[in-house]
Amino acid sequence: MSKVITVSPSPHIFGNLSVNRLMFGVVMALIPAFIVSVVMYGPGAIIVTCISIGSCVLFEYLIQKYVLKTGVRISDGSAIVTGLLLAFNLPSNLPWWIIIIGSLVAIGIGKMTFGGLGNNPFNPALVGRVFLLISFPTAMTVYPKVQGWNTPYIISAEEIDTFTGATPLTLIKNGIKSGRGVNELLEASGLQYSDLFFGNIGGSLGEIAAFALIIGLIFLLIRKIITWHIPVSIVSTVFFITGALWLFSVEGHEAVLNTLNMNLPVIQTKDANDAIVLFHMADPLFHILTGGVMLGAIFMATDYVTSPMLPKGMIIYGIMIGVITVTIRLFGSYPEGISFAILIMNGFTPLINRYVKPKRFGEEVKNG
Amino acid sequence: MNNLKNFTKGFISENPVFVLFLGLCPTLGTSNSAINGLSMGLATTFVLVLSNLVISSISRFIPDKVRIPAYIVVIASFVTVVDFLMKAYLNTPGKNFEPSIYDQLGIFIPLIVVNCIVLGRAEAYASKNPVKSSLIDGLGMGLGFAFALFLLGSVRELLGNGSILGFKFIRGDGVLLFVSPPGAFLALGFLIMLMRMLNQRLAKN
Amino acid sequence: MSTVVIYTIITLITLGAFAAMVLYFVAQKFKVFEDPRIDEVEAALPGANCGGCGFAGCRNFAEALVRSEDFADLFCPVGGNETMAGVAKILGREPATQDPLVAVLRCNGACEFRPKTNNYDGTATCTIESALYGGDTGCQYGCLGHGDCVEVCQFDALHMDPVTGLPVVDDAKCTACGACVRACPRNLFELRKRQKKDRKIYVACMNEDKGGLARKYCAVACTGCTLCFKVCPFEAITMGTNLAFIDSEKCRLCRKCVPVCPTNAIIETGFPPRKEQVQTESSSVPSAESTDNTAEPAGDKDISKNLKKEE
Amino acid sequence: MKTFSRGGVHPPENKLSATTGIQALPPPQSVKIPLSQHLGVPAKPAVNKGDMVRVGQIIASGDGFVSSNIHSSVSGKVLKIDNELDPTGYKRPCIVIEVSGDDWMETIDQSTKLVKETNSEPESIISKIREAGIVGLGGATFPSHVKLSVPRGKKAEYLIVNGVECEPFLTADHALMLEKGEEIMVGTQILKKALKVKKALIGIENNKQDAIRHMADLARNYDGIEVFALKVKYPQGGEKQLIKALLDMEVPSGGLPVDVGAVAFNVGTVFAVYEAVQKNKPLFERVVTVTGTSVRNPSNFRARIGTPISALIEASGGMPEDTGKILLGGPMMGKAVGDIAIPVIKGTSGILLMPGIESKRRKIQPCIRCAKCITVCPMGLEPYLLMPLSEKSMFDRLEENKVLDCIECGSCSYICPASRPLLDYIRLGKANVSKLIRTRKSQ
Amino acid sequence: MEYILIIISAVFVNNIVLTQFLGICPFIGVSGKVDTALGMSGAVMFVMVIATIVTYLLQHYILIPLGIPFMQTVVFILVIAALVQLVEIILKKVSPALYQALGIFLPLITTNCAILGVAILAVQKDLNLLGSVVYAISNAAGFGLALITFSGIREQLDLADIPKGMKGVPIAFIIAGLLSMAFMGFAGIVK
Amino acid sequence: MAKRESNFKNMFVTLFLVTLASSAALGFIYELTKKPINDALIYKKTLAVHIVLPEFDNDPFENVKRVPVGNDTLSVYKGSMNGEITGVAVETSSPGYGGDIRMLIGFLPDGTIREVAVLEHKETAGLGDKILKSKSDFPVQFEGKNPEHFRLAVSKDGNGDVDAITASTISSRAYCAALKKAYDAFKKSDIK
Ligand SMILES: Cc1cc2nc3c(=O)[nH]c(=O)nc-3n(C[C@H](O)[C@H](O)[C@H](O)COP(=O)(O)O)c2cc1C
Ligand SMILES: Cc1cc2nc3c(=O)[nH]c(=O)nc-3n(C[C@H](O)[C@H](O)[C@H](O)COP(=O)(O)O)c2cc1C
Ligand SMILES: Cc1cc2nc3c(=O)[nH]c(=O)nc-3n(C[C@H](O)[C@H](O)[C@H](O)COP(=O)(O)O)c2cc1C
Ligand SMILES: Cc1cc2nc3c(=O)[nH]c(=O)nc-3n(C[C@H](O)[C@H](O)[C@H](O)CO)c2cc1C
Ligand code: SF4
Ligand code: SF4
Ligand code: SF4
Ligand code: SF4
Ligand code: FES
Repeated sequence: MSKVITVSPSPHIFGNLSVNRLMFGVVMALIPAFIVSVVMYGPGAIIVTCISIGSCVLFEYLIQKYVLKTGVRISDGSAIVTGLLLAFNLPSNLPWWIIIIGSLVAIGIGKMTFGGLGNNPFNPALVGRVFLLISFPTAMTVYPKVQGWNTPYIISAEEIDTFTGATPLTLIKNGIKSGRGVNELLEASGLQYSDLFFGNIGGSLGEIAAFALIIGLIFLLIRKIITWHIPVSIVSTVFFITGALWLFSVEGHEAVLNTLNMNLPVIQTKDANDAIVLFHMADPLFHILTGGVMLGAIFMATDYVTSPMLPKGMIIYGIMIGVITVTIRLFGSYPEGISFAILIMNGFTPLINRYVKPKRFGEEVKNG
Repeated sequence: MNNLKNFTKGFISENPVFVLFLGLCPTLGTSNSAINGLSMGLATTFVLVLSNLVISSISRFIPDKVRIPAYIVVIASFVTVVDFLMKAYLNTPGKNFEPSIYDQLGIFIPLIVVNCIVLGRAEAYASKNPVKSSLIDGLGMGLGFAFALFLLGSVRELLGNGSILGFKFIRGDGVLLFVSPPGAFLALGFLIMLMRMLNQRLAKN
Repeated sequence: MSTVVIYTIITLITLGAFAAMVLYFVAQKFKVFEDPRIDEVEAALPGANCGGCGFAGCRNFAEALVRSEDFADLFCPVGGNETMAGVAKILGREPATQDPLVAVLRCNGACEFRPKTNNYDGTATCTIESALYGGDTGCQYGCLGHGDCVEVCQFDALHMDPVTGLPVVDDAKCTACGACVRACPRNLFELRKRQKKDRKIYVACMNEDKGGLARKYCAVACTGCTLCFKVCPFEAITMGTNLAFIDSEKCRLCRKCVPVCPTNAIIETGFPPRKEQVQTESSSVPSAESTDNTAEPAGDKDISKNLKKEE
Repeated sequence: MKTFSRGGVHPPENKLSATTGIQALPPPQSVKIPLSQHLGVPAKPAVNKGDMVRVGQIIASGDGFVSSNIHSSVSGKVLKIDNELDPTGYKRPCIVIEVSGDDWMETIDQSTKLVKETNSEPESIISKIREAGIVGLGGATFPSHVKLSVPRGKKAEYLIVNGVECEPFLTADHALMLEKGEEIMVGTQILKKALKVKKALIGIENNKQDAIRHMADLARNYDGIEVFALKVKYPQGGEKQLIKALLDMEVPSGGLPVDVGAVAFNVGTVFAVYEAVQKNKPLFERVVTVTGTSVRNPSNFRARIGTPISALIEASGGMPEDTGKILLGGPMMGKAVGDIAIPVIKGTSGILLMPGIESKRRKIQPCIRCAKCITVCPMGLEPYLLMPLSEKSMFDRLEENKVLDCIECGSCSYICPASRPLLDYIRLGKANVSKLIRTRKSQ
Repeated sequence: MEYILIIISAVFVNNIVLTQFLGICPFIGVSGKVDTALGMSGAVMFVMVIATIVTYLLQHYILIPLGIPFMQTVVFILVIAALVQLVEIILKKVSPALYQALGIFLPLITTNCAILGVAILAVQKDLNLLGSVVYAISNAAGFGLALITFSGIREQLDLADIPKGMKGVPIAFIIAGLLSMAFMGFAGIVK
Repeated sequence: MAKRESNFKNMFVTLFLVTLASSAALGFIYELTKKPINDALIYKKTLAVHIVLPEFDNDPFENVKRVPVGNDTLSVYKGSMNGEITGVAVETSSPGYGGDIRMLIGFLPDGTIREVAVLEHKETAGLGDKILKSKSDFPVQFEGKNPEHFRLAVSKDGNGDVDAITASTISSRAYCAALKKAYDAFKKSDIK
């Protein structure tokens, strides 16, 4: 007993989980998607990711050090995750200054105004992304065409039409708006489901390759960083709702007629001139493979800080995200709704946490 | 000196928007540009000054129980007058077909009547004070309100459109979010925080 | 006058009159009695909602005041007599008066007097530490120094002294709300009568250990030697378990007890510096101390050094 | 294999002294016997300074409802009755005895012969247990005779014998089961009789295969005793968890085990009951594990109550150089002490010496709402919420959120990736809420 | 269908608080606790529906026939003020329980833009009586939705350590801004 | 009792007076401002025509022609100076991204587009709203062009001369479609 004895309340040993280990786990899980984005989008993907992570970490550092003066805690890694996920939500040709504004909003408004890690009610990366989407709609909706390493980062205004294209969702949405059928559109664009799965499509850095995201999901599940409840409930809700509606769309009607020889009715609406409009939509598989559903469901909706605490709450949350996503996709102006859906449900998370409680031990007496 | 203080308190130390948090709806709803904010602020000032004037001069004759209805009638009348005037003289659309100021302020003009500043001042100040100081109070508070709206409008217009009072500083659009509804909340939130810090600084000195 | 003007007038007047009448009669019919004095009393209270009165907030206290027969047990320590007089005026009653109080800390165990015997590594609050054990010094009665008291003081009257590791009361700001008294797990605060110029004489120790043991772990502990007790001409001092206590109601601030304390455990504040003559008196301390059979010689030297340093 | 359904963690087991057997430790030079070694009011001293006492002589009597007798663990002279530092970390009344010889009361049967038969009636068993000053040796030191007096209107149906020993490092119960299995069986029969129940269930965690085998073998010769192997999971030894694991019944919130017809005793307690009833030996010694990763010879000692822990540490090879923390009990629930003059008491199941580097807490980070604490809480609580509620003194919401159900197992603090001192604050909250409830009741 | 669109529009797309900026004072003022928010939402719903019906009748059976629709502001506010006071008085006597739950918010409602605003908007939108009622109910629901969500967030933040300068109203505005931003996702659902 | 009675009377009288004064004043001011308000409304209504057409001295709202184009019917207004036609305004619309875009298009008698005013649109801020002259130069490219030679379709679609707004092809298409419709109506209306 050479030194002074320490005294503290129990327990005296601790598990080896730590915040930075968890955050690092998320970064690891995102690596496959990052690799795909670099393969598809070339240097732009690297530039956007580096600027985003760098500025997020820098802003967090500056705010902690000079504004809040709470002591610097960037080593917990949450700013890195935020930066990475923000980048994954951006097109690979986004000008650097817009990325920096996005980081400032994500960290400054989304996170630090609430006191930093753990206190923010809304997902910081999504706050940044949606802010940019509303503020710079042009830059945020023009996606470079996939050209591998040759995809340019900076695209001049003249070349915009040659080098950029729409995401599959936008393509379909705009096509339907101009009264064309989905199958026709898909054929015209030459889009294959394998492209959707392996990321050979236009879109934000991280959302294009479903398979890379699923690898990430498996990693997160094995490492017990997240549970299945949120991702599964979101994806299956999107799948089932779009599936149910699809059966009554022109495309689904055809498919059912061809395979099962069943004649389902088709939903009809009227336009402003009282003309009948038939309901067109893509099939459920297309809906879960495109857009940010996978990215959002696996990485963004699961953010601990802004999602419900209990499995039951998580499932309510996931289902609602799915419902809102589909609603926005099919009926709203935005081709993709998952970002908004997650943010909206972030807003409801405190209420869910308030009303969904764990089953307490001894809550109900089983025996007389 | 006292009058001066009475007049200036509405700007910083007792600013209705930044400190007292009154009249928030018009503040948020009409501050998408500096000119809109200013117009709304001045319209409110007009009502505030005149109703303070009238109320402080008749309050002695009003029995307590009908105080509020009577005040409301007085205030609502002035609001209607403002409505008439703006409909007549500020109702010209812009060159590029931008809506007129009257149209942009829209519902918020009749809503001046429920602006807590107006009734609050009538209740708390005008009904208990002589005409002259009520006038000054109304003017100070009103202009303080107008100042707040103008400031918020300018900030939002500058960030969202790159211009102030229509005078463009940049080409193209600004950060569009600031001229849409969320921007109103965010900008006001941060402005209140800044004003708080400013007030603390002032209080210390 | 056009018809429009006439219609306007008729409509509004009818409406106004109608509203007034309906409201008036309905108000008569559905009247519910709620004592309006509650609002008045509440307005007269400081509104700090600190709970110093023992009620859950000022409104609650106001209700109790209005309901009460007399003010015997009701007092707002924050507002003090002035407020109570105001309340009494509203309710037309005799005010309760109470001597103004101020909080004092009954521990002087600064780091230099009270070495650490172990290292506490739990959550840094006094309540949690004291629930665990006697603390990281040999004295299980003294201040733990995490500042639970500072946290609860709503009037900014407490702050931690970084050198001594003890909280310091700012007499000017203290309203005697008693929040710190309730917060301190060691019961170190006492509300004492406020004297003029904030003069105070009190025993700054709560250590009930036997003298030697107390001294062993804290150089400025009260050893219960009874010297002050004997010297007090006004019977203001009582002896507890190895501990002296000075009753602020009885103490007349004669300062006789202060120099006789062998461990300097009695604190006086607000007094002018002592004259030379007093110092000679204090130099007799070591001899007086020898009556304390548990005192250790090593401690003696330290204490006299301390005394000299202070004067 | 059975286990409880909700929560739980898996800290490294570190049962270093599992195979070392039990060594008897000779009486030290002097003992300090605290007057309060149980829940409830302290016992009243029955001897005076200067009196000579013998081993097993009653030296303080417990008169309160949940109080118990205290016996001298040595023979010698009463030096003083004074405030001394005891395991609570405070100086509290203790009887200090200077040891001379080892002179036992002649009523005690010192032989090691197994006495199987008992003729006593339930009432006399219970009174014998009370006389012997037996309290729960599982940690809570609740007087056993009180537990045995089933309140009116309730009926005990099962006796649970707790051989789980889920705390890492501790092996006292394990060693006892291996060496005194037969006695424990007899003790179990006695308790069954006292409780008038037909069934006894012995729960043992699966990391003590030898004990399970041994006990199961023995149980075959006794009526109505069954041994169950349980999956290793902390805090299986908590009686509510154990009852859930063995009987699949949940003790209602705020209720007692008897509410589901169960009464639980630690194996050590059962052994003490055997000795008290069959051998007339009061509770003045117990098995204590002395262990730690850098302890030279981690061992299990049979030590007299009142022995300073320094003597036990010495007997296991001395205090390791790197010791930074001394715990009474295991690393999850044990109590840290700052001094080695502290005596062993009835509730001391082990002494754990932790190296300095391991004993520092990590830096607190903000809660990231990972919900791990909820997942591991065996009581279905939300520690992440209880902590700030306690910190911000929101007592109503603490009570609403069942803070009083917390069994202080520490799983939440153990798992939290942000190193939040959840249990520190939850304990504070519990204390405050109980105080609140008490004042509410008294009003 | 028409009514469904009114409901979706008022609750989600053009939420009265988050995009139309009506009733901000109570939104900021009484959103500290979920329970209070529930009470306030109930009270607003109650008053908004009654006020909209009464003002509809006034507008269509008095002001328009007499050719004096410009008296709208004066007449509406007078009626609403009287109405709120009336409801308060009656509630206090008839159902003290309901008064405890809703009544204490009533004085706040008189000077609440939302009530007068919805009454005027219902008239401006040329809705019929049923449409006006649906409009009022859905706006009140939108108000309640925003208020309750918001109070949930604020209650949670009570337990967090908000930077000093942001505590209270500023942070409330930031939350409202972000919530409003999230609700922009519904844009275009109702054309 | 007596006091309350008089109190009620007081209340009644006060309210009576206040409402009397206020309503009288309002009625009076209403009469005063009636004319300017009306003038402003009329100006607002005709503003678009004033913007898109060259100077005129007739009332374009007299003799509005309704011309069917496709399954739609467009309103055609003409402006004349001293009886001579100076220009023709056509009200037209076409569905854009967020909803119908309503426009008023001013043609010179030879069919040249003089000026376009967007009356109503629901396009996205920052994207489709660049069809407004205040937001971008997109509309300027049509001024002075005669659809006879200037093909009203976006160049991207391969059959037009119009530079579309970046990332807002749909709005641009709608704009062109509406213009085309208007031009057809203009030609059909046979105003010379
Ligand atoms: C006030 C009080 C009364 C108790 N009464 C009984 C009882 O009548 N029967 C019983 O079996 N246990 C009783 N207990 C004991 C508890 O059920 C439990 O065994 C004891 O608190 C130790 O459990 P632990 O070590 O898991 O904390 C009582 C405990 C307390 C605190
Ligand atoms: C978290 C926790 C863990 C416990 N672990 C054990 C254990 O491993 N072995 C044991 O005998 N008692 C353990 N206990 C104590 C039991 O709950 C219970 O008090 C005991 O089995 C009752 O028997 P006793 O009165 O004989 O001590 C634990 C209690 C808690 C709260
Ligand atoms: C939020 C949002 C709003 C949009 N608003 C418009 C719009 O107002 N007008 C428009 O033509 N396209 C709009 N679009 C459609 C896309 O910009 C689409 O990519 C584009 O019309 C077709 O791409 P292109 O112009 O590069 O061919 C919008 C897309 C999004 C995501
Ligand atoms: C599983 C997981 C998912 C995360 N997702 C996000 C995210 O979507 N956006 C983000 O800004 N941070 C994310 N983070 C990082 C961190 O939780 C986030 O910055 C906090 O919200 C900041 O308080 C995630 C962390 C984890 C462990
Ligand atoms: S006086 Fe009491 S509460 Fe204050 S720091 Fe000391 S021990 Fe803590
Ligand atoms: S020092 Fe203590 S008694 Fe004085 S104001 Fe502060 S908390 Fe209240
Ligand atoms: S385990 Fe820790 S970080 Fe996770 S929710 Fe619980 S308290 Fe928060
Ligand atoms: S210490 Fe309490 S709250 Fe924490 S896990 Fe154990 S029972 Fe649950
Ligand atoms: S200004 Fe709208 S509610 Fe206060």
